[in-house]
Amino acid sequence: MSAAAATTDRVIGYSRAINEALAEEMRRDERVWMMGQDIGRLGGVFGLTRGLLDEFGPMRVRDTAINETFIVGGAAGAALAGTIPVVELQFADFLFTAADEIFHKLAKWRYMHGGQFTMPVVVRLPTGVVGGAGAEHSQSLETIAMHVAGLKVAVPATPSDAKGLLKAAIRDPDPVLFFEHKGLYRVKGPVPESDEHVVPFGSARIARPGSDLTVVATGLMVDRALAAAEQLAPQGIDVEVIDPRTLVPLDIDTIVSSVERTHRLMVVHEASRTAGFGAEIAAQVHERAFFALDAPVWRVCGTDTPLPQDPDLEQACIPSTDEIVTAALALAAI
Amino acid sequence: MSAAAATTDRVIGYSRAINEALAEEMRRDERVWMMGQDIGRLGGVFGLTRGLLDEFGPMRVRDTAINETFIVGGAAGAALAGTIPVVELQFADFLFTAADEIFHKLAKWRYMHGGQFTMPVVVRLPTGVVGGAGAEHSQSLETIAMHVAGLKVAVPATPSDAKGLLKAAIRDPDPVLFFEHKGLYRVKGPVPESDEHVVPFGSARIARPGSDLTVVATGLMVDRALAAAEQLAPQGIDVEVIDPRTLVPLDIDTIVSSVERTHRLMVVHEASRTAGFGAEIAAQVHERAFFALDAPVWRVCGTDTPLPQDPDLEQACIPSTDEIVTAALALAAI
Amino acid sequence: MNSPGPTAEQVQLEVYRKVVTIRFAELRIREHVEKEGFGGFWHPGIGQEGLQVGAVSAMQPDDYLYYAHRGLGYAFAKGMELEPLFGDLLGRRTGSTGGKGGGTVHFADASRHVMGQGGTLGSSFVMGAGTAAASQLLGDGRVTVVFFGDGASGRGTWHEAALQASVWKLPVVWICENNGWALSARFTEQSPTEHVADRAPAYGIPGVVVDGQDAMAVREVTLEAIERARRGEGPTLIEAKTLRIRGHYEGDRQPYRDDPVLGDEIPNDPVHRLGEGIADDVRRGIDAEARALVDRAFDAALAAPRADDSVIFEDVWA
Amino acid sequence: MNSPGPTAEQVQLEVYRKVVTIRFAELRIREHVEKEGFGGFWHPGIGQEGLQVGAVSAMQPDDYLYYAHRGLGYAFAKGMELEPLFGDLLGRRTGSTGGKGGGTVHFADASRHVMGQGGTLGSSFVMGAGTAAASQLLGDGRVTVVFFGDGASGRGTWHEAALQASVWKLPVVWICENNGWALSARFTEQSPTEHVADRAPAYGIPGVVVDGQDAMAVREVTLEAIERARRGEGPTLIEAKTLRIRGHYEGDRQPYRDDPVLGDEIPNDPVHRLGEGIADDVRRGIDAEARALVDRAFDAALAAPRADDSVIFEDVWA
Ligand SMILES: Cc1ncc(C[n+]2csc(CCOP(=O)(O)OP(=O)(O)O)c2C)c(N)n1
Ligand SMILES: Cc1ncc(C[n+]2csc(CCOP(=O)(O)OP(=O)(O)O)c2C)c(N)n1
Ligand SMILES: [Mg+2]
Ligand SMILES: [Mg+2]
Repeated sequence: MSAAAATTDRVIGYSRAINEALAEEMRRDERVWMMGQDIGRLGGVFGLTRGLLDEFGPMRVRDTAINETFIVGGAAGAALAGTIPVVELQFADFLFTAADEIFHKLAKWRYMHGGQFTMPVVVRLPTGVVGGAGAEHSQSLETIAMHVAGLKVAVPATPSDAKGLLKAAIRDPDPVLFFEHKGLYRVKGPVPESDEHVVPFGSARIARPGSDLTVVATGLMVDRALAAAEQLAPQGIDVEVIDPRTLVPLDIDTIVSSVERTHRLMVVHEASRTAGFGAEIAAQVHERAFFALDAPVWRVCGTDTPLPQDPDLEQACIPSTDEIVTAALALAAI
Repeated sequence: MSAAAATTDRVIGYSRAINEALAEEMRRDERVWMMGQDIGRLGGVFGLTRGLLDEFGPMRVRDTAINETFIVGGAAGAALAGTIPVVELQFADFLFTAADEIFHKLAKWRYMHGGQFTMPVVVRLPTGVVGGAGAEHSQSLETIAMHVAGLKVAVPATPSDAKGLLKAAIRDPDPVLFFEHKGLYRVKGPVPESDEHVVPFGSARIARPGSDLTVVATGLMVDRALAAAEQLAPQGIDVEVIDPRTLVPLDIDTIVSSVERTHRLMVVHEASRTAGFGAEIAAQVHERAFFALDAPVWRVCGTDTPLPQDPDLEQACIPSTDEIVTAALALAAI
Repeated sequence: MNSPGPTAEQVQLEVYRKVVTIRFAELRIREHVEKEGFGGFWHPGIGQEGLQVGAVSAMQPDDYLYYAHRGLGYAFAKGMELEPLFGDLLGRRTGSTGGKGGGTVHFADASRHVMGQGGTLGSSFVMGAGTAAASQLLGDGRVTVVFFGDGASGRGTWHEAALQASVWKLPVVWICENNGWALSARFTEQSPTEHVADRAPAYGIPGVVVDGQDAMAVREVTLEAIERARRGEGPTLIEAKTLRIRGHYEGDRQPYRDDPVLGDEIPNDPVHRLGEGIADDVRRGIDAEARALVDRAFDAALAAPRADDSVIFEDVWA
Repeated sequence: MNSPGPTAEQVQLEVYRKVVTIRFAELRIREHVEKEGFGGFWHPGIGQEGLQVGAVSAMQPDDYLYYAHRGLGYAFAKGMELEPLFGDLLGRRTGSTGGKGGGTVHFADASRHVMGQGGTLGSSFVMGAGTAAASQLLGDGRVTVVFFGDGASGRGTWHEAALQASVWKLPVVWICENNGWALSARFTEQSPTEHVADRAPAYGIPGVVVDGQDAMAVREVTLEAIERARRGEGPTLIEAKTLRIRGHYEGDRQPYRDDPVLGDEIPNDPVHRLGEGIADDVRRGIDAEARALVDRAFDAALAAPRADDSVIFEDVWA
């Protein structure tokens, strides 16, 4: 989707887009309900669920105690009984406090039981670095979800995708980990007016077409990659920016065909570099397009460190636009 | 280390080697102690701690209840208070029932507190596929530990390394996730007699030198890679097999210099393919040795599925010697 | 037996029939494991069938069941046939999981609300509470029953589930099969209180201790708890005192155990207790039918094809 | 005040001094946050300083402390200086974490056994029990004290830690600061029992409810619990009833709250209660010194350099 809004698009915030998706899907399907900490009266620590308690009442917007294993494991059990739970963990990092429930129960229940059950659960996970929230409140853990088969993984970067992917997630029979970037909550963008704005999983978005270098970026990094592309254009490097939007399923075809045109690829992500999903994309592209590549795939990633509890220091741990520009120049020069 | 035993080596089992390492280190250092389920009277579900209760008594070999968050989180707290806990989870998969403790507390406590504390904890994790233990008792999850900074990760493939790496792990001031392969417990091999047989972390072992193709394999896959190499030799493909032994730190230099000689690399692991550590090794080797490679790095890995609870079906989910041979032939032909 | 109006005698006969069937199944499986072995582990439930069947007999067909890993009493009592159960055990395509289970099983039957089992103990505490939350939301009047062992009671998921279920008054009943052992760990050495049920007041819910060898007594307390749950008054914790007759898994030599009850001398055997009120000839008739049913089902399962490798790629995603 | 033999009066004076110092610190921090803001969140502990200081005053210097996220009373009472605490808050190189903390802090002082804090609530239940297990193994006679909120009491780690600590009779004391709220969740709506301490019997340990605004009463019950723990008789659960005067974090407008106590009207203010027995001039002297101490430390912290980016690569591994 280009930056220019279609005539029927409104410009709204990423938070608002998520809130709309929740409300619309709850209106559409009575089986959809939510639980999480502080999602009711408060409307969520980040305000994502504001107004939903009033519209849908306390049985469909339920405040839990501090019990992540119940929030996720309970959602799993509730999904088996014919409802569609959309639950919120206050921070994506808390998937570690419910890891058995996420990586075992959500991911494997259907499989272990020979396909007798479906597991339509969405876990909303406010993710990423913003405002100095610290080592256990700022991580980008989507790679782990990608490694464990049975889950689907969304990483929306724009208001439009946040809304469309969340609606797709709620309609999906499989468990979806929905990584909303906290640093994007206030970002505004065009979002179609329609109730049926559903963005299918597994289709990458070419955020900027270009011919010299492909950059794959997700979440907060998409805007930084786009900004880097603008800086690189006058220097004669025309960057194509691709946002996969979902990591599972991953639209590797779009990436590979881009690389076949540009012959160079850089993956930019906020997650720690080592064994991050950039490695997977790099490995797949090398496997499929080795002889089309003029240079190895590079990765510009978060540091292999925990995140310090400081808004400046944490920024030093994730790729900046400058770093992307510098790396792109060096890669283009190979 | 070659297959031939040095004169002072005895041939003992992988289990026995681990048991010896535990006993020797507990004798050497009074601060070392153990806890876990059934490790005392029973000697562990896999028999790894047999005899230790008798020698060291119930305060240093403590049977816990079924409480993985206590086993790991308690170990973290006990490490801060001047002891060296070596804990056992009955199956590596159970790191998901103690994930906050492993990926947050063990991995980040030192960092979050500005280096004031050290975290000398070893978590022993019986890992991998054997005997049809099912989707939540058979996984290879070492990649996740590699992705989260602050942990060290060992994946011993031989009795000698099992002993030497475990002793190194216990002496290491950092938290170590020690992935013992259940399918190797009964495998025998030469182990030096010495009490000081300590295998340093971060040094890969060339299990078989070769000139045509490098295969990196870990755990159970090392023997399969070696068997594949024997089958490939008569077909004129001389395979070099490298066992990294630890994933954190990773001895990428040894791998890269091998690839610079062989010009081809295949990574073999039992963990699921997508976003597994093979992707990381592939990405690093492409980054560092792209122009030395005659073909892309290939991966032969576990399937992107949960593991069925059946000893035959689960074998179909992990690389066999045949698959390695077939892939190697195809890769060598590129 | 869940239809309205069976007499007390009819109920007891039916409970007996199911218990004795499972007893024969236990013996048949043991024989097979000893002779042939199979993948995974078989956790025998011999001696605990009474409480399992008794409790499940108190459930309505639409109620949800999360069973524990010891034996087949729960699932059979909930209406599953033996053949798919044996099929799972033997890794057959005809098993309820289509060949993905073998040995330690994750059998399930969505149509009978047999909800399956996780490999990590205690995950059914939170899942069961969630299933009950769905019933509460849908107003479907169903109750969820969750079985677990004394060992599993140590997991933190218990606490998270019990607090929330109590506050929300969820229609869930927890049944602890306290057989005194968690693998090699004695309950008495891993619990600060005499009973698991002593933990109920912490959650403001009733805690009930019952003789687990007395199937009909277990049925009674479960009926009460289920009714309470269905009335919207929230969860109950039932603790059925029982014994682990055999090893943790079949083949476990129990070196850690100082009270091995290795033979088939089952103290307070639920089969005998249930059989007491039944006329000899009636009982013998039931026994013979049960044995035949088990043999037929086991043979059929044995004869069924194993799953081929292609199944490994099925059912990962919907 | 931990040396043997201070008089009751001396003890109270010292508790007062620490409480009032933290009160001034609270006010100074609030002023700063309102004017300048800083990264992360500041969770004010105003009104809860009394119970924090009172409890910690019962500890020996070698005892281990796991504090909670509300204010600085715990750490200061355990002997940490204000400057490193403020330094952490302000992201300064001179903070106890060397610049890695800012806003919500993970301050620590290994030499004073201030053990730090995790970002996930309830992780200190298991860690504290483990620290106590180390003391038991080493025979060092130390006791571990763990603070936590009423909200954190819902986490399953509580259950796993409490069961094991009770069975092993670990020297650990748990102190719940029940301020009635967990962010926007009322305790009364998320607990099935009136008190958190009502959960103690489930673990066979004493549960004690105490007025958290009465610092000296908290000190008394903590002393008892610590002695019990040191005698090898195991853990105690103390619940100090208190109030959350401000929002969850400074700046929280509390739209969810129907009883906002927004000003500085602190019901049952521990500062006043402690001050009652103290002669006016003595108290004024202490107050003046405390205020000066806070101002000096805050100014010094403000003047200290921020950490530069290089610190991000420090301390990942030893
Ligand atoms: C979270 C978790 N920890 C440990 C295990 C290994 N395990 C399987 S059964 C068992 C003992 C269970 O005891 P109990 O709950 O009393 O059931 P019983 O076997 O006596 O029926 C253990 C420790 C597991 N499956 N899951
Ligand atoms: C495991 C976990 N879940 C949720 C949170 C988010 N969170 C931080 S503080 C808080 C409320 C805590 O309430 P309480 O324990 O009563 O402490 P109080 O803030 O009242 O002092 C919540 C939900 C967290 N940090 N960790
Ligand atoms: Mg048991
Ligand atoms: Mg509170």
